[in-house]
Amino acid sequence: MNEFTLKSDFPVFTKYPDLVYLDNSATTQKPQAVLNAVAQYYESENANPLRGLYDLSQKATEVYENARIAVRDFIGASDEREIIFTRNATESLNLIAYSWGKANLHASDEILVQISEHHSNLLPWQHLAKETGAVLRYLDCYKSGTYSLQSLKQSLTPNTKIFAAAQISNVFGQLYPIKEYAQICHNNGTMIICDGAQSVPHIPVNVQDLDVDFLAFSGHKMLAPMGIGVLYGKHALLESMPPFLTGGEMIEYVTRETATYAEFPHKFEAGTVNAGGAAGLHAAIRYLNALGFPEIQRREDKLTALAFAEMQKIPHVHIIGGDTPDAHHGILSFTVDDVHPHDIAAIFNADNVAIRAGHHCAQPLHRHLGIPASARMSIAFYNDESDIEKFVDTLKSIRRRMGYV
Amino acid sequence: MNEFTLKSDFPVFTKYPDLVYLDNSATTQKPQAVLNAVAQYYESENANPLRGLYDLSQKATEVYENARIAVRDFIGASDEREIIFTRNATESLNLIAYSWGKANLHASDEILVQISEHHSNLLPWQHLAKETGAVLRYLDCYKSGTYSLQSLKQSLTPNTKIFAAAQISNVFGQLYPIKEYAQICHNNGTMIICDGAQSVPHIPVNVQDLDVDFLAFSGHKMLAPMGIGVLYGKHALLESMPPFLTGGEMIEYVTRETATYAEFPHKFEAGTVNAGGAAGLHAAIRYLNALGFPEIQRREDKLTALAFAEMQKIPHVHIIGGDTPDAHHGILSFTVDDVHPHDIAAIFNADNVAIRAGHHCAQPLHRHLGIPASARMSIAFYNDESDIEKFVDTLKSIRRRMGYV
Amino acid sequence: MSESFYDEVLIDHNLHPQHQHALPTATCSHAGMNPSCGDEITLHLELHDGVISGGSYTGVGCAISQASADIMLDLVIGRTPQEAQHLRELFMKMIAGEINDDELEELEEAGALQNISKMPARVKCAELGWRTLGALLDEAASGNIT
Amino acid sequence: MSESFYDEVLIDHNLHPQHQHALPTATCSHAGMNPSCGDEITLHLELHDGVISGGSYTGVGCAISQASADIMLDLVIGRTPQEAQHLRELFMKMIAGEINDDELEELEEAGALQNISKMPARVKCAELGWRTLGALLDEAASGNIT
Ligand SMILES: Cc1ncc(COP(=O)(O)O)c(C=O)c1O
Ligand SMILES: Cc1ncc(COP(=O)(O)O)c(C=O)c1O
Repeated sequence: MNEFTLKSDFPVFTKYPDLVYLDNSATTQKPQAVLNAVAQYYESENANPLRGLYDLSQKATEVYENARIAVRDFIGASDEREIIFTRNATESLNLIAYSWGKANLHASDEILVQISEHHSNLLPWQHLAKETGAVLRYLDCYKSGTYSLQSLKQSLTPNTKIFAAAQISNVFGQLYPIKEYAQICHNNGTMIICDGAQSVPHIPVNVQDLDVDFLAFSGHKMLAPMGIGVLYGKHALLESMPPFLTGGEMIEYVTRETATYAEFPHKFEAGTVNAGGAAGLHAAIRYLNALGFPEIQRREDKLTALAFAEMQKIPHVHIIGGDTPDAHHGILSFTVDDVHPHDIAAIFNADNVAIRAGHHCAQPLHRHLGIPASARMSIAFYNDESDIEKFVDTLKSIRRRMGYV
Repeated sequence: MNEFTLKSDFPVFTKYPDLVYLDNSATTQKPQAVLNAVAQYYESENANPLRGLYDLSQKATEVYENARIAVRDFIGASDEREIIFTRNATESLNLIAYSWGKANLHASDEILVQISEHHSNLLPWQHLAKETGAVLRYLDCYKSGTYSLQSLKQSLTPNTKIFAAAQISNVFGQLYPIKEYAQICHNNGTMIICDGAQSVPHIPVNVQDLDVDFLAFSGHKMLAPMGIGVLYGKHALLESMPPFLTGGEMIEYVTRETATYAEFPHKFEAGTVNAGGAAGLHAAIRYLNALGFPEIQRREDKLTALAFAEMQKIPHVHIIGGDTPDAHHGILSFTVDDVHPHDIAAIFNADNVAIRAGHHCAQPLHRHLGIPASARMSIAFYNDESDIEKFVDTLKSIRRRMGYV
Repeated sequence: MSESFYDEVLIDHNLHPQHQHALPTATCSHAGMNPSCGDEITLHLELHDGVISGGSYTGVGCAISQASADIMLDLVIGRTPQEAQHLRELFMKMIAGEINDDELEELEEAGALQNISKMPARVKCAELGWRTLGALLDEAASGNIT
Repeated sequence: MSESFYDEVLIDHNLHPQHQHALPTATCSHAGMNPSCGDEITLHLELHDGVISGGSYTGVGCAISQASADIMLDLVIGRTPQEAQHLRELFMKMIAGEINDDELEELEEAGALQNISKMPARVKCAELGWRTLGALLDEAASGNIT
């Protein structure tokens, strides 16, 4: 595949040829193929699915359930019923906390969370701990963004019911050894909840190989439209869990006093489902599969290495986390001496380079690292070398433009 | 406006010229203008909103917040912060139950619900009652689908904290006097929660005039894409309520132990929001406003009256609910003697007419009425007289085709 | 789906079911239901000397569930439980679209339901009688007769 | 936004703030913060005989919040609380895009922040000092000096 043609798949770059979009960890742009799939759904397959008593509704049901099968294969699950469609990773994680958590957690139980977690994989546990009287503990990381397996083992107690960890940190870009984590947790009788929001779009993920109990991720970070996310859960767990949201489409029998619920996954998908979003997610998976993770990773790794090497040369610029490019998986958070990250982002914006600044929904991590905020550039496979060059040019100019010599 | 041109606004009818779509209460078809607005968002305005540190993100934020303002105006709210975007009406209603409900309901409190409610405005209260020890009571309706204001007054006790009622029933099509309900409830210190899923798309709704405490509805039933819904709540209520889902985008400060939350509405919109869906909902509102409710109602009322009159003439066909067409607001549920509703729907489908059959997510109502299930045809303004004629032709043939003379 | 779905066989079994009645001589019964449709069927069998010597069903449901149960009873009365289970497997195979012509012939009138697989929402209606039969025979075999 | 945003005035006030220091002679102080940015400013004023006779700020934040606070103190020191509140109102008017040329002149160097309204995410940074000033003067007026 030609190194520089992928941007033409993404209408936003036709509209803004000068845009350097390096905020891919926040959300990705969407290829024409995904927009077409959504339009096609509404033009020729739209009805309320799951009530398929006429052809159009049957089509809608097929679109929706085929997307479920595509997700199953994409993350290597054995059973499509283990795939629950949600709104985003945040809702997926809250679903676990509200459903599994409230039913299974008790006072004196413990929840362990990596300190580098995104608020979406931290606040639901903080909230659950408050509600149940459980204790929330943190696993602290090194400045490099890594954790010691030894300290994970030591932090697990007989009361630790949940360990929540992202597979790739949205600040460091560090990839964590989820498979080893899972082994350690399961030996201790602890459930492992994996936040795949930053990993599923960028590396091949296989839930059976990782042996995680739950995996959460968002469609919009992997080329799909906003409003569709995924929760994978192991069969036996989903089967045992009470429903979360209640309403239409998730019941068997309802009487005045009580109700029995449909089987999973429908038990967890209350109300009219987002079949249009599922169609978009399916098309996104098709796009990613067609390109293939070897190629995706080759492109992203190459650009990461290029940016990393250039950034290291610039005085007063400090990359957060690992000191080799392969520790970053396309995510490079950084600070510039004496310049506030919001000012950094504003100057980048003046040069048409979109990056993010702030705490990246990881305030406890920033406090742990002793920095109030940081700037972050994040790469997708459709970025190219000229994007990195423009990014580096602006980065070099920042301190001068803020009046420093 | 020409009586027969609106279908050309909807690509699905170009694709299937013979389709008679009469399942509009389940979900509507989407006009080109809505599909275009969604595509335009992803082509030229897409980024993660609410973190607007660069132009594209600023654009996304504007799209999202302008949609909020459009919804505010559409339902006559005074403050756009009273508009919370959810996934659908079901999630909106669950949000109230989980947030306001768990914080304010206690054992011996009472929740009153119309027996005709959709499961989505019934199960969250059943669930909340179980969780808090509150008592769930029902207001029973007449066969006509109406309720007595007197019996509402008598059913309210000093302990009744919540009254939950749809403005238009999805089975009867009956319009309930929500404004009077609200007065009666407020005189009793009871909160009124209005399910507007079937009313907001079809009649002008003004929350200040109705004086409801909460209003829930879904975008997909009013021309918008799936995956976007609305919860309106009164300022003072939203301000006092704890968050529901927790995670990114809804916080102020997060420490290891605790968190402070953003102001409403953001407090209730955890995780990356559905700006693409909001763009679609905004375009749907623009379309409805351009056509105007007087015209929408004129068309829908006329078709309802036509269908009602013809159905009344057919032996063995029984319309459920009111015995005049103006009691139905485009929703005509019915039974055919000796023919199961699922068989009715299948025969309609053979004739390319999409209608629904079953319990319409209202099992307790069907039990109250003493019928196991029913068939339902439901009208939107883009239907035309020929749709009704085809519907009536098939309806006339049903018993013959099932072997009855 | 095409209208031909409600063909003569189906309509006839629905209008004039042979086996829809109580069965005072039944040795075992089992209730099956289909929540999405509201179909409810109770199957009654008379098992004597290893043979299904009589059978009936009671309950409510759509034409498909009723006719399918009636056709099924036509087929299995007079057979051994093993033969009935074999027919049940063939029926499921047919619905899954994996049946060959010889097998289809064994199913006789039940073959009228072959096209139901095009209407997935109704598959459970067609299967209800057969699923109930399977459960009942399994129970009977394990001695848990109710 | 265009780069001109970080113009000489802003950069100069950010690099060489006149008023960023402690103020032992302060008669009142107030802390303001901007959660979305992490900006935190504490404003210290010396109020004597109905005049703001001195002032300073401490804290951390982006160039916009820091420079804006510094420019503000240049403007309000030597004025009465009423005059300061009037200037605060003008500043808010400017940010809202509703200011006329005469009013803009009154704001002197603070006019450099006029274009911030094009970058809504940063508006709160520019306003932080002024909002804190407003709150502090309100408190002082009501006698709740802290
Ligand atoms: C009256 C009523 N309330 C609530 C709902 C639930 O809407 P949704 O499925 O979009 O959440 C529906 C439609 O299904 C409805 O008709
Ligand atoms: C690591 C991580 N987890 C969770 C999330 C939350 O995803 P969403 O906002 O789509 O729910 C994000 C992104 O914002 C993330 O980077």
